[in-house]
Amino acid sequence: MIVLLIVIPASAGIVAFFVESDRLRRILLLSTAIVQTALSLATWMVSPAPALTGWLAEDALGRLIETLTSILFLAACFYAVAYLREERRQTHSDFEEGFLFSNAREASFTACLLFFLAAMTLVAVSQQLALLWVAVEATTLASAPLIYFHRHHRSLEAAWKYLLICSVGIALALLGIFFLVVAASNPDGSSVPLMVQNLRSNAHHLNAPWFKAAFVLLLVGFGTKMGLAPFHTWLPDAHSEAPSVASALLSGALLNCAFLGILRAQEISVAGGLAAFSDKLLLVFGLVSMGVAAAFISGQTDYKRMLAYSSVEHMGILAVGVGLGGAAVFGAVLHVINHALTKAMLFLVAGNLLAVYRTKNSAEVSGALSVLPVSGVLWLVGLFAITGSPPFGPFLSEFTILKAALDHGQIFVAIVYLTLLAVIMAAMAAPALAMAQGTPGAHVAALPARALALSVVPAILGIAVLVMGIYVPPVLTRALREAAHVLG
Amino acid sequence: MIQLINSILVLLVLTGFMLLSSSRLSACIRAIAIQGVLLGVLAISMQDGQLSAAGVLFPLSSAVVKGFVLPWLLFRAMREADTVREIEPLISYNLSIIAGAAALGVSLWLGHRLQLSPQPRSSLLVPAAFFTSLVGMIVIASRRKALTQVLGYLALENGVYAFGSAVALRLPILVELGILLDVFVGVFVMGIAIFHISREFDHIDTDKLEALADRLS
Amino acid sequence: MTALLISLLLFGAGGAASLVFANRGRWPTSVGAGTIILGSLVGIVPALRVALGAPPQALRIAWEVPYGSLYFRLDALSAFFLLPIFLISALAALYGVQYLEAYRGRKALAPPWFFLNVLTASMVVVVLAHNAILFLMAWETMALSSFFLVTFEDEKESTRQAGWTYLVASHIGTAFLLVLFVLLGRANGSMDFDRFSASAGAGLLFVLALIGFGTKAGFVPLHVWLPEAHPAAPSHVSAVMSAVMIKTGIYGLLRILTFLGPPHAWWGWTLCAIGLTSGVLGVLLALAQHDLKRLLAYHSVENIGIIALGLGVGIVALSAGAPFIAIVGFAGALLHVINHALFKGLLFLGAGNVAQATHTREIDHLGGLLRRMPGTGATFLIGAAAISGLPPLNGFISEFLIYLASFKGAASLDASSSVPMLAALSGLALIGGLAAACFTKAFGILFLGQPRTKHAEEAHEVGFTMLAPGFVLAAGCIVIGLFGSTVVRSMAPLISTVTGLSLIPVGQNLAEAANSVARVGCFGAVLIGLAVLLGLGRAIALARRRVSTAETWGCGYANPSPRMQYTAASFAQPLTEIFGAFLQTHQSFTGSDELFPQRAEFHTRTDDPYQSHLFRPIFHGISRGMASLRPLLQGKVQFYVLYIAITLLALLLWQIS
Amino acid sequence: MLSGSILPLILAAVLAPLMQAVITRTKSVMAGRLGQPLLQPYRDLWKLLRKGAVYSSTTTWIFQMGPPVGLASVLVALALIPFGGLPALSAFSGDFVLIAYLMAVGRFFTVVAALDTGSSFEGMGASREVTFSALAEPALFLGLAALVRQTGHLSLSPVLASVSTATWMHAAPILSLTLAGLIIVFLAENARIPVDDPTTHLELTMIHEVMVLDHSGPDFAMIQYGAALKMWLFAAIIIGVAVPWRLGNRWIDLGAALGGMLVLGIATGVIESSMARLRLLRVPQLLLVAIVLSALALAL
Repeated sequence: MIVLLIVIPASAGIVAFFVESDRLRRILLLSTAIVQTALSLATWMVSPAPALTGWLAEDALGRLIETLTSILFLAACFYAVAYLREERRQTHSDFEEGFLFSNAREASFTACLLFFLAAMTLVAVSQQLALLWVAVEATTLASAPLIYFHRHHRSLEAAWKYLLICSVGIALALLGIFFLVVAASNPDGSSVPLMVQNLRSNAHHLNAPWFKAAFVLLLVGFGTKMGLAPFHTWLPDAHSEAPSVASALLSGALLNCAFLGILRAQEISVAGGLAAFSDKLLLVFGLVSMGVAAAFISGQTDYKRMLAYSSVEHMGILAVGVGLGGAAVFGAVLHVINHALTKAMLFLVAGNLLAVYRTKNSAEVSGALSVLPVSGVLWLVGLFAITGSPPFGPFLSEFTILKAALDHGQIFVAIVYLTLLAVIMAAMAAPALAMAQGTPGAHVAALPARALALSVVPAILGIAVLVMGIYVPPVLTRALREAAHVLG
Repeated sequence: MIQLINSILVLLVLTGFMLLSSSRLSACIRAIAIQGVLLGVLAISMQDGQLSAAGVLFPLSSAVVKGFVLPWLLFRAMREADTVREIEPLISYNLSIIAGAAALGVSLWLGHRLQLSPQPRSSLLVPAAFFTSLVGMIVIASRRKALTQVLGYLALENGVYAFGSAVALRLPILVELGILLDVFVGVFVMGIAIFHISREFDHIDTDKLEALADRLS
Repeated sequence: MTALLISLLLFGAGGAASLVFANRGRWPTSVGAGTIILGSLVGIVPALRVALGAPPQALRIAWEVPYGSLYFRLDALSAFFLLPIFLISALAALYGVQYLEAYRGRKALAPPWFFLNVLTASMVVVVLAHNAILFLMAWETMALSSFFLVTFEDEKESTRQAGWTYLVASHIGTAFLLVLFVLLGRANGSMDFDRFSASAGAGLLFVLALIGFGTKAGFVPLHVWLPEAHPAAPSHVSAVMSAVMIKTGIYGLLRILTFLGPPHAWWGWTLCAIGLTSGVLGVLLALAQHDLKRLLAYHSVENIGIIALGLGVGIVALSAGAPFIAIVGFAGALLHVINHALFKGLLFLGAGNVAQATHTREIDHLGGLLRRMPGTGATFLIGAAAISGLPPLNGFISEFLIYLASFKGAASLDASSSVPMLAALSGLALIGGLAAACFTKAFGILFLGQPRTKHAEEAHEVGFTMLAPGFVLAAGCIVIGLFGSTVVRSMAPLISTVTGLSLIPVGQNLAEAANSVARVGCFGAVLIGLAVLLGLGRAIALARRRVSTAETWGCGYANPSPRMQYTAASFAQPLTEIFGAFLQTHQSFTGSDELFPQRAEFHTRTDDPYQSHLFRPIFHGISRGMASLRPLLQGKVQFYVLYIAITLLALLLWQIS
Repeated sequence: MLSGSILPLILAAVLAPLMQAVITRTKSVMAGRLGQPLLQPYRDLWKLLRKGAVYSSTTTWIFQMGPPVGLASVLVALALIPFGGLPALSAFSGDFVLIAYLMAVGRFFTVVAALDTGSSFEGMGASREVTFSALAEPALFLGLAALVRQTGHLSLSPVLASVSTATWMHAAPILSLTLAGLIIVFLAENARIPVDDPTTHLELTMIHEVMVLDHSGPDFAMIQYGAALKMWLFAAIIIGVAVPWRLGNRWIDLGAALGGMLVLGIATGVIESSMARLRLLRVPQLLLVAIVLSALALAL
């Protein structure tokens, strides 16, 4: 069953690459996404048997990430199909410099989407760290073409930076994994297999200096991919240049997968009683990321970059949450879900705004509420949700983390955390509100009859965000507790 | 045996310096190729005595890929981008050599701090591997040409791989292949990217790739 | 409790319905307004019963969010605050029906009705909530819904600016509340109010509550959002926000005080200081404004200051062990909550009438409206007299109680404890005088004399549904003014809930105070009677004599023109001059001082000194500091890799060595 | 409710104009003139009451509301003023607050009545009136607070009743400071020199008089009478403090109080004729002095 989760999208990707007719390919994409989602939901009913001698298995954490990924992917697909149709229609003249450009072949785009899904699923379900590494690297390679969908120099630059920086980071992560092998090897020199399970059970005689080095490398490596400052440098470029569907998947799904890499290391560190050390690092990078995000959000003129930096901020929040330990971990895992849903919705809405206003400069967008009522409302919902105000999901998770911080007496952390959240809220609200409200300028593109999905999909996500804010399903809570348990 | 290993590691370090010091891309690519071969040999020589089929087959294949396939790819990319040498890097060659020396120092310190237990065949192993990785990063951070940066990335990978082949003998073959595949695909994709870059900007200087930034508005 | 839930349900349904029927002509209006009025009528019954001493009711439902529970509790304190919420919301809804019609066609009318329902519901939940998560949710929903109401006319840049200020202010305030509630709940690990305990040091908690709730209530210097948001909002919304929404800040403060155990004296001192500054600065800034609604907004700051003074006096007395003073002080403060709701609602609705009839809020452009808008004028006069604390109206009753408490304190307490009392009573005196100055100005320039511009000349009275709420509120002002003693007596359960003193002594002390209030009421009645008699006397006397009309005596100048009338700016000038140090009024004079001067112009503008000298610099500083990081991302991928390398080495050096 | 004696009220109602006459008489004597007869104010009132009225075409019912309300408020307030050892008609804790605010009621309606005429002169006067009274209020209340703190009572009648020679013995500085503060308030509230010159003929320099320019006939009578009563009211409070002899015999006490009123009237006259009106800009400083004095009295 687990194998299916990976094989289906992968093979679908290969097929999609060769299918000529757009209709068939789109049907294939949608059906794959539906099947994938159905399967991953099924894993909640019957937990699947481990495959490949236990290399592939679903623990609570993996299942959460995997399901979240497939659901977001499903949403993204419905949006993407509509989006691709739109793309067919309009001529591609660049918003900023006005030159004409073409798009990549839709076939390869679709294929890469599917490979991307396969890779991310593999990340979520692989218990073998080296395999997990391979999967993460695979996500990079699969998603780079998505960023370079619009064939012009900016997107190329973004793709190049993404490739290079992430590859460097991932290489370091691999070094970290090797260090982990050394750190975990038994006193007699024989090393334990790189399975999370074994590593955790053998954690009691970890070699501390080696493990610390390993953790540092893994943190830097996967942190690069996850977008922790100061390794986040690829993130704003990639998110602002990629088509919004891709941005949504990058922010909503990919970052979580990278985060999973760090969580695996954290599991081991907790099991090895080295939590004090790893928590400190996570806290530092979490707060730094929030700070950097605050710095670059304030005065940010490009609203897609603004959303990208907000992703950096929320990755920071996740790191802080895990670093705090205890109830905060629960909050962090909950925040993974909330952030993914909210941010995905925001990027999809941003895509709609971009299509109508044909600019990424928030100063040139106004009156979205009157031009695109649904998207405008969702944009505001997203703004309030992502800045952590009730009654939306992120409030609950961020509050939980804050509560834990204060309960553990981490006053300094709590103060910095709240201050940065306030600053970011103030900085995001000004441009975002100005975009939604006011009267639309004259340059607004004449509205073509836009596909329903383009506003329905984000609307559904928005509703989900609201629901997560006023009702957390007990089954989910249980899964979250289970997942949080292994992380201390 | 130990002499062999040590000398391989020394050669690895030297190729690192070669990569840092030479301005001609062909020379750099060759340096990477040599590293690839060296790593293959290293991997085999590490498993003293008991040679298994897999234990030989895999290092050989990796040596082939790293020593010949990738260099060939890179040479093609070089020709397509018709560029032969890295002109004015961000920091001068002397400076990058000094940086390399510093990197060597750091690596030695690290090797001193992180003792392998039980003592591996060579105490040079950790420093050499780490040094190679650092060289890779220095190259990426100090050169302008996209191609050179790919070379840097390869050096980084080589360093990691050197360490891996030393300590992680028991890594399952599947994983090793996966890693190898990743490196290969990585370079392949980057090659494509370089092709696009050269077509877009009709050269591969990355300082044209600075449109995206958060400049003060 | 069920009744309250029903009313909540009604609000929710009404809000939803008004969206559903958005494009069905007048449906959203009638549905939205109808549910608010109906819900308020349903809800006010249990509130009244509990406020008058019926036992508290509670309802707790499990809720699937972390630390959350749907825990509602209706005790005397909640009930007391529910009364104005329901009353004002209902009246504002009635008013809004016609007020918003002016926008039909230009703007969608469904959203404001949706948000007004949400706002009402959230205010009700705020005062009922007995669980921190529930409270915070309602609190923030309240802020968001009111934000959307404030930015109803979002096509105006100023309105959007005001909205942003309001949003940020309330968000920052909420941040303090988050910390406050977490600390309160830390000891028992539950977020239910009844499990709270002041384990983390009552002083700190008090300060957090003071800042967090003070931002909503509008304590100086946290008031800066108020004079922006209230003028920007539609008038019935301004009425709701100013009359009841900001009071939820007072409610929160009182609620927290009940968790903190016996209060320290310095809390009272702090509140007195805040009350004094808020009161005096509020009224001074009001005096300097030329925009009617901005003026009223600053008066909200002033009245919040008066409430704070009362609370401060009460707390000082509590900690000094003087029950009578404490009880009367709290009674004064809490009664002022209701009174301010009445007359400030009245005044904002009146301002709305003026704005709609004349399309301007500039006081100096108006004049002579009393002839054109008699109903509005009369009610506005009553409101003005009430807010100036004049007998026989309600404003005087609450201020009288605070005076009584502080005089008692000045007479009986030891030297140090009597200082805040003296500060309170002299402050109240000054505030009263200045408020009278401000409202003689507002009423006089608006409604009396002759129209200064066409705006005022072409004004005509608004429709009945926009007048009726004003009449109701004015009646309320008079009734409380005359029969205040009954009200004061009935406040015993409330006061004992707030002060934690037992009901019997509270009742006795209140009765004692109520006697004085009763005398005040009687004399108020006598005053009215006597004035009427004298008026009649004069009428009879003049009936048989020559009564002629003539031009106003211009001291010899034959034909005065409206432009020669005294303006609001010049009326307020002596006071703004005297207190110039606090106001920083910008003056601009264009013209010549030659022998035969040509056309000259003189303008004054008074911005909020805290906005311009405290908060704006802070925010600019922050954003400048943030901008200084930007050069780090100049787009060179080499640098980016370098960051990774350096960080990695630094971490290794830090962790491994 | 009506516990006390009605005599103070009657005395005030009857004698208030006389006090003004005393002041004017003193001034003219000081100026070396014979001066008008002491009953002149009564004659003036009577004359005004019999006249018709002229109303400005600008004005509304507000204008006509001013005088009755103003007079009524003073009359009601006088019911709370004790005199010469006699308790006021009614007394309850906090009654002095009501007194002060009744004065405010009178002022409020006089001011809006002035604004109702739309005359810039009356607007000017109104503006000055509210300005100075806003500053006089704190001085008054601090003065009252000082008395309250001294005597421990919360109602004017017992407060003044308990100010005795003994009190003066041990609290002379406090009482004299308070008295000084109250006298300044007295002068300011009643529009006397050095704050305002009731007999000036230049509207630009007036405060109180200019507000009532447009009132005529019975209205003006009410205003004049109200002014006289208001003066009596403040004087009575001052005398209550300044004349502490309580010999038990109510007639002697009354006589003493009346004597005090006479002295105060003459003193006012002397002040008025011996010094000039302050520049309007200086008036606030005078009132601040009053505040400081009362505050000092409290600090002692």
